[in-house]
Amino acid sequence: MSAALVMFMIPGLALFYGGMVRAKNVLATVMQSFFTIGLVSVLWVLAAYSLAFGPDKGGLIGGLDYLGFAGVGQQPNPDLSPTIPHIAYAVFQLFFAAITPALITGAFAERIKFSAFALFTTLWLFLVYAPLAHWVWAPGGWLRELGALDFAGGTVVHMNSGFAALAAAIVIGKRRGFLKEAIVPHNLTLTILGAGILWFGWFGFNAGSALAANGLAATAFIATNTATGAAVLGWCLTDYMRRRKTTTLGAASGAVAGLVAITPAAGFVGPMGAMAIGLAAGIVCALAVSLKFKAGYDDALDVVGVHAVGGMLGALLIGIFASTGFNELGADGLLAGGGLALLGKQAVAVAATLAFSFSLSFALLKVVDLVVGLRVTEEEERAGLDISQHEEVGYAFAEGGGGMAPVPAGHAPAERAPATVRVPQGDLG
Amino acid sequence: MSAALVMFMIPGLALFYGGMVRAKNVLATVMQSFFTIGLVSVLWVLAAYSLAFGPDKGGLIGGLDYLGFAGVGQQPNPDLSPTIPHIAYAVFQLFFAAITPALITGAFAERIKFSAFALFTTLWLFLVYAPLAHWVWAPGGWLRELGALDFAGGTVVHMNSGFAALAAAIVIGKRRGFLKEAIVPHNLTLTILGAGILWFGWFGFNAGSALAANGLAATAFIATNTATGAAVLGWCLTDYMRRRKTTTLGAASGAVAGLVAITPAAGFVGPMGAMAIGLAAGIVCALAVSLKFKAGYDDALDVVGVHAVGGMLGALLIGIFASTGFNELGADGLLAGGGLALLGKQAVAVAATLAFSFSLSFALLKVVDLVVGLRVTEEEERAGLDISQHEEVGYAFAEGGGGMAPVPAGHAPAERAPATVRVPQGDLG
Amino acid sequence: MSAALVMFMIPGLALFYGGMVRAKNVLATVMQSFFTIGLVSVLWVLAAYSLAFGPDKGGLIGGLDYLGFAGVGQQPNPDLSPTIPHIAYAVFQLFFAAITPALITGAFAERIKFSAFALFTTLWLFLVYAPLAHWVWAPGGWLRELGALDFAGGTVVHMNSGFAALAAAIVIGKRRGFLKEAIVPHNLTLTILGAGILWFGWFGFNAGSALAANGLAATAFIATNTATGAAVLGWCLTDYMRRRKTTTLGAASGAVAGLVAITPAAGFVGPMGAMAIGLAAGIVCALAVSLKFKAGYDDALDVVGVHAVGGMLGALLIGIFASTGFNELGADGLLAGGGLALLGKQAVAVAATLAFSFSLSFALLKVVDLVVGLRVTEEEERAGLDISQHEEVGYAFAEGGGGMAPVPAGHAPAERAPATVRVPQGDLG
Amino acid sequence: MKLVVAVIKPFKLDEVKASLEGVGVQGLTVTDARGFGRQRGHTEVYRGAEYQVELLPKTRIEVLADDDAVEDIVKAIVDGARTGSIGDGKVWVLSVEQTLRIRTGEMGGDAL
Amino acid sequence: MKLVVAVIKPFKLDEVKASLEGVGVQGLTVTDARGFGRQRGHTEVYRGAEYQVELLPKTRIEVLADDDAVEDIVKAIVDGARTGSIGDGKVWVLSVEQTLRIRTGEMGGDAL
Amino acid sequence: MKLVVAVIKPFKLDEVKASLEGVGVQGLTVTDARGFGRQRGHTEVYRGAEYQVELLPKTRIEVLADDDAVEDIVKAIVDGARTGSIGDGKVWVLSVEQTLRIRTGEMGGDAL
Ligand SMILES: Nc1ncnc2c1ncn2[C@@H]1O[C@H](COP(=O)(O)OP(=O)(O)O)[C@@H](O)[C@H]1O
Ligand SMILES: Nc1ncnc2c1ncn2[C@@H]1O[C@H](COP(=O)(O)OP(=O)(O)O)[C@@H](O)[C@H]1O
Ligand SMILES: Nc1ncnc2c1ncn2[C@@H]1O[C@H](COP(=O)(O)OP(=O)(O)O)[C@@H](O)[C@H]1O
Repeated sequence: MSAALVMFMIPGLALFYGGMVRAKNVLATVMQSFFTIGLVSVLWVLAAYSLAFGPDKGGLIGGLDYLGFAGVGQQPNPDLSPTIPHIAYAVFQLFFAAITPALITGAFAERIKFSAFALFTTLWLFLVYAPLAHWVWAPGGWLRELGALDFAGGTVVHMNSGFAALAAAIVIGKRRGFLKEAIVPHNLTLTILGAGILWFGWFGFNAGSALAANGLAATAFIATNTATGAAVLGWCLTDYMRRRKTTTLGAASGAVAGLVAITPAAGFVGPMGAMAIGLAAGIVCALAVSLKFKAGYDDALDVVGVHAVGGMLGALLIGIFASTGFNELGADGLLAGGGLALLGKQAVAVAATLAFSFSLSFALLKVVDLVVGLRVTEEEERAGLDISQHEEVGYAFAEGGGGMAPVPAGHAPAERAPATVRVPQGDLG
Repeated sequence: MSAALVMFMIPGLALFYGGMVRAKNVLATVMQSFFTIGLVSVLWVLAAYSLAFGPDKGGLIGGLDYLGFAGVGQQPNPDLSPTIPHIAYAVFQLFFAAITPALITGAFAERIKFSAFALFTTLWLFLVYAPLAHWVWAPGGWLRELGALDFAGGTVVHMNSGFAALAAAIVIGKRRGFLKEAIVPHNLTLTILGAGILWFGWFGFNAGSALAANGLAATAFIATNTATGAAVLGWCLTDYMRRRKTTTLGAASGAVAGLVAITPAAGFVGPMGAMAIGLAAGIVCALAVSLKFKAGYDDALDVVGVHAVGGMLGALLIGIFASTGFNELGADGLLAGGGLALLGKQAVAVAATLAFSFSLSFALLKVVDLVVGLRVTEEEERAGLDISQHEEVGYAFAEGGGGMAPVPAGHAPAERAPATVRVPQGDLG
Repeated sequence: MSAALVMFMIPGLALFYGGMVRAKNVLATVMQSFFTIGLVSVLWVLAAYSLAFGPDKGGLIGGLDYLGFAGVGQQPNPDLSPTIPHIAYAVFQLFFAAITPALITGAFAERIKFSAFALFTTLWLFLVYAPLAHWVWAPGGWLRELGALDFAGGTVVHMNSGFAALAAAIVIGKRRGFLKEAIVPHNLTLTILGAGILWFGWFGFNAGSALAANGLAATAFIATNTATGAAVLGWCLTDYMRRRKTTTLGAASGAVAGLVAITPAAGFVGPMGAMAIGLAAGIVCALAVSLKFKAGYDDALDVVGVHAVGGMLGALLIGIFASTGFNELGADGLLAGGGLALLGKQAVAVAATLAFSFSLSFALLKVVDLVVGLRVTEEEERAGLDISQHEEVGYAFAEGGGGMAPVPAGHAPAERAPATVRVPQGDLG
Repeated sequence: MKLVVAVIKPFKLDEVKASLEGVGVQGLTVTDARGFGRQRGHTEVYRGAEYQVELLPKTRIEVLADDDAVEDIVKAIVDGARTGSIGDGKVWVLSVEQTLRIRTGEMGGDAL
Repeated sequence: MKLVVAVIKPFKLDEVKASLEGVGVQGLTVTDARGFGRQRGHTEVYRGAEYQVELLPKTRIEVLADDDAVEDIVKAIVDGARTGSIGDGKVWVLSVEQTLRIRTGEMGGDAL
Repeated sequence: MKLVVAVIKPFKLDEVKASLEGVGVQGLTVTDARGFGRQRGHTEVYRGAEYQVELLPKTRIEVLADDDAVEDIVKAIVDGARTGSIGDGKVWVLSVEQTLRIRTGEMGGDAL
């Protein structure tokens, strides 16, 4: 059922993001995460899984043997999943592949065309995610052979999405009013709920990566939870230092930062190491999210500050706190007397991910911009993406009363057809 | 834990439906799903389980041996659940029995009396659900003996609720303003979240129906997810064809349509078959929901268009895509060289369900209408069911300030007792 | 995965509570539950687990052997968790320790300082929760030795939080406007969703307490669900008796009351006994929540009426309905021919919990009041805790338009800096 | 130039709007309001505690109009808003000293 | 016929309503508003970014009244709404040319 | 004493507020509104059914002002609110008979 938990993270992410945007963009934001589950669920089966986990081709990419899940059966696969059915492994991996591009959507939120998002996500899955997943997790993948550790996806999922997000924020440009207007979250209760669902689902993400309900899973579980708790405290502490107040958004953000940072380390560190990693993540990410104001890129929902930074932090700290005492398949970090060797390998993995993900994502975004155009018009942005991209509104509390008969799609609306559905968001000026 | 996942689907359904109604009816709509869990949880233990799964009586109904779960113990039951405790099977089935009537509530939403809903649900569980469940799943049930396939409840759950919904929409009549006023969803974020929870819980529904965490469960899992993803794309595609826009509600609806269509097929088809079923479901259901405008019945939340149509589609497509290659307990459909035999049996199951469920539900609704009256008054409908049926309001954002001391229930309110709780919905005209 | 389910209950609780407060306090209320997960996740690992479950010291408290989870490994612990890894047991217990103080927050909601809440929760975890958990669950704990039964935490979790809540309501005093103004729930859909999540997660709470997925877990599962369903009906019935209407909040509250009451009994009673316990809980708690109006303490979200009363009820009814027929490790209650012996032991447990929890909590609150002050100022209370404690607003639906550049924290805001973020709640008068 | 203000039952908004268009009105501004008057409120109940609610949802409409159009407009509003039951609301007319269309700067009658 | 308009602090609404009923007012219309004035706003912080909020929640009240009742009504509003701290709000009076009760068509004073 | 009322596009609120402060305005009251006029609405689609929405979100501003400040204020509003595209909204001016500051009881110009 771990796979189900990971799947559930994506609606959680949808809420986490949806609560942070303005009311006029809530549906478009939620839609981007939700649609991604559907899109990736299909593309993964068709070809992406094969590219990522098919028989190795030169350490760089997988072969096409598993197109359409051909040969992905109910028996364990000795190389990929000795302990569980091959198909169970493939579906577990599916949701990792689905949440990663969904994470990126936080960077270009509130201004991207739906068509551009859909095209970008498709290309990115094949050209960026699949290869990187192969490098890190597939037998023969060069980073895996190198000996870099990534328990549950710190590189493939978080750094990868975080660096792609940086590219996205730069290429698509700032939201209208960024640094001028008050662009604030419209419904933080959704964000807290989303964070809660992510925390819940992440147990499937990390503990599930043990690929068995055993002691290692329990170790990963406690590491995950401890880091997350510590990160909540870390972020709240940072907020408190600045204005003598904690914030709800800070607590929710801290939880995610902790989950991100512990992802690569979960199965390799103990509770106290996890606590250190989490605390560091909470503090560092709380400071990192302010970078965008100085650097001047508009990473709308702080994917860079949380996922890129948190992911790097976690990957590197493995080099310090990892110990074979917790997982003999792991390695010993600095504190466990393993010296700097592991730290070095981790650094290579980070650098490779940064270079590959950022540059290729950057290029893809440019291409998409040329093909369909990334950005909505000024009028559409002001009206909000819900109306302009989906012809829906997020909230209609007022009794509109009256209105017109719904016209079966395509037909011309009746001659005089007043309607007073409340459109509380934006303006169509 | 599969049972827990299925239980969780019902609050998910509550949100899925609750977001689609007008703000003045949100609580009443959510309440109908939530209350159903409670009601069925009690009735199932008392007698309904026994009627459905008690020792067969002439292929039509179960005996009364299991009243009050007497004899439903911790040991597996060779006939019903060879692999899991009998009591675990009984509770798993409980939630199927609970979500089915909850699905129907979408048809008479925004205008039914709470008392009528509660009475109807009780009668329907005993007189419609229990027998049909017996026919299809109980040893000796005539449809099961016939050899019709229903992996996880396409007939018993979806067609059954869908056809009952059709009867309900016809008997109770249209909402005031239907086809005249703009009756639009008030909070689609709830609907998306609900769809996400349903998707999550459905893994328990379908994978759980394997009654073991084995390869078959994994097969059902991937089939479920692939069909759902394809259906999201299918519905979005249909929306796109019509107005060059996708919609959030379409994506959420597509997911549910796909889940419905794959339910009967999950354990019998492969990933590609599932993809075909899902894609078809997304497109067909997207078109089917517009039928009501032409046919002129007011199926408020499209239970017919999604569950009846999607359920039929899935049941019939089994006859095409099923293959014993995926489940030797299954059968071979057209493409697997099984000829039309299976398709025929499936058609019989569909026809039997339609005839039985529609006609009996129709009759029950007429009875309930005579006994307590189905429909609220015009004034109550305009004020909204939240106020008129439950004396509550869904949202109170405005600072009322001031007000009166709460009166312990029953007592007369103080003489002059101003209060300014915001009632943002409806009007008490 | 049971532990994950229990963790998920806490965000559920956050929503359950968050929907019941006024809009201006929604974030602060949600924050208190969410922050508690983080805080306890850290404190538990550091020391609280050791105090609760470390080697017994005189039946009263645990030793410090497990500080920092030292020695809490992947092997089962013969005394604590013969069937699962010790660390899995420790983390499962962690979430019980986290939800208990979170439950208390319902009593001082809408008026407590965040700092006071955080300090109180920390002290309470070490000085009240840890000892009581030791008494009841740890080998050598005096209540456990006495033979009092508590399957999943009726005393430690529910009575404990309930009596602490009573102390809190008394010490902190009434909310401004209590019994004068209309203080009503602002978003009951959140509350229903929260109740649904609690119901879902509680299966992990109760069934998980069997510490194995076996027949006993199934028994606890069905007992939990049956009691909850019956309690929903019980509360709705009580509402109906009073005003011929059911309420949504009543249904949600009934579910929680039933879950509370069955918690200590889940593994010791059968479906029919559970039904009786649940029905009683629904009715008794529905009446109990009105006590506060007569007694004149302001238990904002009825923690006393639901958790203290429901917990006591469940603990005592074990003495009546328990039977070794369902769990040979249990005992026989009155109806199973066990006489009054068990009932007596249960009464001792209740009395001990009441005395210990109430008095010590009372003292702690007085101390916290002296140190940091429990209560916000009148102006802060009127403005709402979201603004005054966290400088955030819960909802911003209106297009503020315009505004100022965000100032990197700490810097002085620009000279003339208009902003029109909507603050729909409260007033800063 | 006059300003006709009306407070009506929310569900009557479209009928009022339609009948106003019927007499040639080309624009109006609507705000959500709550009203207290002869119409009795209702009771809300939360966990057994009852609250009397006396402020009911209403919709407030403003229409700028030339003096000679006022009579028709008031009539149109009444036609659209009347249910005959208590709580139908009020209409009142204020005199406007100056009117202007922001987009063009047109004044007076041309601003409408 | 006059229209008395007041902008007050939201939590004062009931006191104002009560004191208006005290002077015989039988109806009023309320809208939620936001106000900017001498009263300083507050700061909101999201992920370390600070926003100055200058528009504060206010409640707007409209009361139609016969000319000779205006004085009492204004007094009643002040009595109910005053806290003495900045931000208590304003009251202003407009002259109404015509009033009508939609339900009955009654005009002028009878419309109230 | 006058009351200047304006209906503008919501996203223009801050510019209007700023330009009003520019001409010395020290306070104003804002309400959310919906407007119907020449500006065409938009279409919403739910499960294939289309709805024409003609009421668009607007923001309504009220400013009490001394008679001689009115001209500047109207100009300031136009400056802040104009986009030149249809739907920019209206400004109208009413005459106020009496003004009062609740906190102090100051009347007329002193009340602002
Ligand atoms: N004196 C008043 N001033 C302002 N608004 C009023 C006044 N009296 C009534 N109203 C508004 O008119 C609405 C209907 O008035 P009410 O007396 O309830 O019914 P009716 O107008 O049919 O007699 C009220 O809800 C309120 O919004
Ligand atoms: N010139 C004005 N025009 C319209 N409304 C105003 C004006 N000045 C103030 N207000 C309203 O009155 C409220 C209180 O005004 P403020 O100056 O803050 O306090 P006080 O009225 O106590 O001096 C403001 O929030 C605003 O809603
Ligand atoms: N006659 C009117 N009375 C009251 N408000 C009006 C009137 N006409 C227009 N408005 C308001 O002004 C807004 C803009 O008017 P519109 O005709 O759409 O554009 P423009 O003012 O640029 O011609 C409308 O949305 C409505 O709120």
